[in-house]
Amino acid sequence: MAKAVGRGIAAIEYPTGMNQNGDPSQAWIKLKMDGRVDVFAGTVDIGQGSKTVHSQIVADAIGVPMDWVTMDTSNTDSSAFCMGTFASRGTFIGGNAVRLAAEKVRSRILEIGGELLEVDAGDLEIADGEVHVKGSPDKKVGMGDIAGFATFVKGELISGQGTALKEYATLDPETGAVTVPPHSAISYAACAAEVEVDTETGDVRVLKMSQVYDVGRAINPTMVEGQIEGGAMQGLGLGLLETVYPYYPSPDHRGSGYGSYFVPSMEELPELECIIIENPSSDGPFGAKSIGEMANNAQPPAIATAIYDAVGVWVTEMPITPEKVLRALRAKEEGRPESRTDGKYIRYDEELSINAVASADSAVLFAP
Amino acid sequence: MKVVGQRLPRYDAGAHVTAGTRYVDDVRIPGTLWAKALRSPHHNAEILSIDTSKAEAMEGVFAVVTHADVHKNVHGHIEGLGVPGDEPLLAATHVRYLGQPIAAVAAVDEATALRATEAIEVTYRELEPLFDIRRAFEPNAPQAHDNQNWYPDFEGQMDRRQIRKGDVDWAFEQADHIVTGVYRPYPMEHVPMETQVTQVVPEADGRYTVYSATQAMYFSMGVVAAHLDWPLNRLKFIGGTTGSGFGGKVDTASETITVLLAVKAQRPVRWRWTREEEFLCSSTRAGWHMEVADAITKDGWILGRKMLTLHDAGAYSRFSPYGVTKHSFHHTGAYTIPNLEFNGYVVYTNRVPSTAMRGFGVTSVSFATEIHIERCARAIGMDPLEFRLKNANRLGDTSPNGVVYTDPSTVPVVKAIAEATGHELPADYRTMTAAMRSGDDLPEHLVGQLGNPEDH
Amino acid sequence: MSIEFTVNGTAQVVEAEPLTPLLHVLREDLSITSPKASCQHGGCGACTVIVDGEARRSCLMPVEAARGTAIRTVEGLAPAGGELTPLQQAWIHHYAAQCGFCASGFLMAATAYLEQGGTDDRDAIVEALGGHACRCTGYVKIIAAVQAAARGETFDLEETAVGANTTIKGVER
Amino acid sequence: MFGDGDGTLVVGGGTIVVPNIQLGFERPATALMLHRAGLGGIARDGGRVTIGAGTPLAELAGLPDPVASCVAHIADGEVRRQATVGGNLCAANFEAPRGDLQGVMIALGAHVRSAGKGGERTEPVEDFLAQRAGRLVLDVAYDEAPGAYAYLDRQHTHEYTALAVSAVRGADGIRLAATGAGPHGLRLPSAEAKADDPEAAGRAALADVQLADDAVASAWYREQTLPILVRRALEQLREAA
Repeated sequence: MAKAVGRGIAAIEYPTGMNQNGDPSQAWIKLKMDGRVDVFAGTVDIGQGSKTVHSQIVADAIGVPMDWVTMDTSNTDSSAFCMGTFASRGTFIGGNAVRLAAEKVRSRILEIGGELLEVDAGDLEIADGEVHVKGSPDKKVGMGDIAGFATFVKGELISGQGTALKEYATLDPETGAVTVPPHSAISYAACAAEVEVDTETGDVRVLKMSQVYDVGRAINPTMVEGQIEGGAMQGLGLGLLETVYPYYPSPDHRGSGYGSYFVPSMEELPELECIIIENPSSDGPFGAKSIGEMANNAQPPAIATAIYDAVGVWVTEMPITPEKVLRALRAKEEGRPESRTDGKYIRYDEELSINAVASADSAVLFAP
Repeated sequence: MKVVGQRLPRYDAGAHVTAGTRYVDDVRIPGTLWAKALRSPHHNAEILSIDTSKAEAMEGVFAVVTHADVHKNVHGHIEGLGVPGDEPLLAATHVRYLGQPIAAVAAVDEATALRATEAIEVTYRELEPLFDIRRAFEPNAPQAHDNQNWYPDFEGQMDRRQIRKGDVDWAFEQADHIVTGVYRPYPMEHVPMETQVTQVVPEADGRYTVYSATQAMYFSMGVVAAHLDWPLNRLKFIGGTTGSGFGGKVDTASETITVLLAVKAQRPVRWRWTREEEFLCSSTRAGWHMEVADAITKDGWILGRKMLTLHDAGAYSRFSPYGVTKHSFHHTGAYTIPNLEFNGYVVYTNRVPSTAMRGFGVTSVSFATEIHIERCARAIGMDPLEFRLKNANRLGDTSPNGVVYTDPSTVPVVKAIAEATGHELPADYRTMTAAMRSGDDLPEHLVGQLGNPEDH
Repeated sequence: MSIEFTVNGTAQVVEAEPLTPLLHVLREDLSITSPKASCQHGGCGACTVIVDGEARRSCLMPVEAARGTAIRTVEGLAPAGGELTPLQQAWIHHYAAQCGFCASGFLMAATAYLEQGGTDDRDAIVEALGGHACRCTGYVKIIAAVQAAARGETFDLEETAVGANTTIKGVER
Repeated sequence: MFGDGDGTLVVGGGTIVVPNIQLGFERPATALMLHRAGLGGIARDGGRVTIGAGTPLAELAGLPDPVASCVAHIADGEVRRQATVGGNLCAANFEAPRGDLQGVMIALGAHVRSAGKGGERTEPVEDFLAQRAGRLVLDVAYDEAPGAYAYLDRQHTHEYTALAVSAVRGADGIRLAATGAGPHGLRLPSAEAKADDPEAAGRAALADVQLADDAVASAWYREQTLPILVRRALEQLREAA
């Protein structure tokens, strides 16, 4: 049984927010009369943790303890509009919406606090749910007093709303050039994968993945790790295991269950090393960039390269099943070169390549 | 205490570990009916007739719906972004993929609902299916879609997504080598732990409460309202908590049909897809065919790239034009390539429509171009990490569509991965930053083509 | 057919066809919703409950086979409003649930593992839980949580664990 | 006990039947549930091992190879505590090979005792598999012998092997059998004839099988890897001696 090991590295980038923008998220916040904070947003928590992240953003943006914040994302009657949880936009776009709403609430709290303390609102700050004069922590008023005063004396609901919206990017159909940036901050990542290949069966095991992520600012580092680790396993599944059409493009032999569709399990979990880099974005909440989607993009090419490093064959269809590795190894044994040099051209994958598209203007489509 | 940056527990962790988190399927409303769909047994066929009378007459069946019950049967989910609708909610004249819903039933229990769908009689005329995106453009290719086999409406006028930047012919002439390769990710399934599920309750005031596992409550509410031609305040979506989605639950695949059944039955209705339906009938990550040709110099500069992408949309557009556009915007990956020619096609086949999935449009390009970069570096005998650092995007460079990069991190992440793996880099690469290129000067022919003013 | 068993110590009598999955009876007849109807063919473990001390897929078990047994679910792990079990606490502290849909099945399988003397040995945990699918976490934190509970660790539930093998650093621009 | 068996669904642990009923694939008018039929248990008498049809797969974990290695890779512990030996022996392929124990028991030279039309019958596993319709497995028995198990292992959450080869050194020589190389477990007589030469045996095995594409592997891939698994099983058997 022959085993070969190899390592491959890949680097990727990924945009935050919906392609071409024009995708708002809105939020509104109200204070209860004891100063507790109710946040209403339409963002869906699909497991990534937006309820937690948004609560953290609001807590700091106003200046209250985390457990003062209630996130209500439960329904479309009370919550404001949110385009949705996709396009890696939850923390960034949704987070900016709750931040903007919280900043308005904070401003109003300071104004009323100024009235009560008889000082200019600009001389006040909020920490741990109390408004106090800068430099004089004893000269203070609790947010419960402020909210109660607003409710019962001034006859006012302290509230704020925020909308995060980037302008829709119009695009030139001929060149693809855009009028404004079509996304928010771009996140970056790199992955190094180490694999072991069974040269007789083509079976590939990932032994270790080291991963570097620039997330701008990790609002909750444990959640960022959760995205990185979960993404790593989805990337491993993409790279090695998963497809609904095992004989793609043929539709034959689709698997209808877990016995015939390979969902990665604990058993193939490799050693994982995570490095989070904080290179703050200029316009994300507290400098954050997105992390969600990019987390499964770097692993497949890193694994493909590691396989090449191990056994000297490129498999450029994914998932890289044992069968594909074995076919490539057989071709190599038969003496087929990995590429063909033709003048200054170095051509790979000729047997896979179509002659572009067989339409009338195929030459226009692809003539490298 | 500041909480941003703190490792705080999840807001919902206590509920998760005590079964306190209530997912859509955990909502219990007395008298709720079960829904099931009749799905196409063919990949591609004309529908000649649909007869629901036997199903409607069955004991325990409260509602059967078909296309005739839908006010606006064809509604595009991103019509607002200029992508016209082309998919019926319930098939009317054709089925274009195996598993496409044709009719749905609400009945007292799951078994009765299933038997009722089997009692619906549909006659078909089978058509030859198309599965291979590479064959779609052939003059005698089977017709996969109602119109031509590829999407014609980019910006309302183009049958492909184009990027044109710089002078790609100059780059290919100038190059020492041109490296070509082909990359083909296959379609895959999201496999959210919670399958598609919706419960709808007709309320006494004429409104409908929709318990939905959607990833996008307002978006899905808009889709339902558009199909039914209802004002938004006739609907109340309850959601915000799902058993994961990874992009597949943006499709609003179960909500509208469940509402239709609840309207007709005037009873609460629940539709929970089986795992088999998820695997066989729910949307997938797309299959892709990508051809890349890079014009490179012998000292490791990428002067230009030509790329052709075919995207397997399956039977209908859904979000595919959006995905190919995003793909085109990022087809240079984490690098700056000054001269570009990109053509991307959304191609129809008779398979389940593909949709967004984690990394939509970019996972494919990352796979293709990172392997391709590796091949380019190895072709000229250069360290692949040095090759990446040399061509990394920098502050002030521009993206394929002309956007100036403001906070690029290719250099920091590549240097960090080199350090993590003990990969030695030469001194002039170690001193690189997101602002500074390498110690060696930018070659004459790239001056003015890369956007970093510090370099020239 | 009338079938009796106990669920979390409470006697239950249900009327059901004998081949009905126990999962269906728990969820639909008894409104015990912690076991999830996810794949319903034994492939994912989201429906796992403890039957007479052993972890079982409730979607595969005919309710007739549960006659006379003692069934436990997540609802019975901690008394209502009472203290969470060390495993539940570890799940929170180690951030082992993201969307949470797989948590019930994992918790019951891990509870059975620990009650049968399971240790913090990683391979043994993988052997016990390897058939359970989680699509969010990548399993790292699930294994960490079971290990912590096996070691009898207690937790400050105001914060989560510092991730293993993780570093955070700034960047020069 | 149940007439001739026609039209009656036999339920062992229910791991295959219960989901099929849920999905409407099967709607049995009558079913026979064996969980309290007293068919469980493993008896060892001298070198003779008799396994009741109702025995959960989990209880086979302590038996020597090829049984233990095979059982360790059928689904997971929870499923193995529910699924029975009888059910596994009768399992038909669905999208992927099922019945991982079929090849194992053939290699062990096991005999199946079954009830059904014509009364009780005891026959080699391969004969039973060829004509199993309408029959109820009572038990399976074999003489203990050194064995080995080689398989394609693609780990995932609901794991069954795509292809596996069992080798057993019995009283009359080496027996080889495969799971995943045909509609059910198959004996590999051509390979057995060359068992002294593992490489040659591997090539010869291809004459004994009916390879097909399915969801987990293609016929081509099985053709490439069957000889390797035969060789590996024989090498393991040699090392075990």
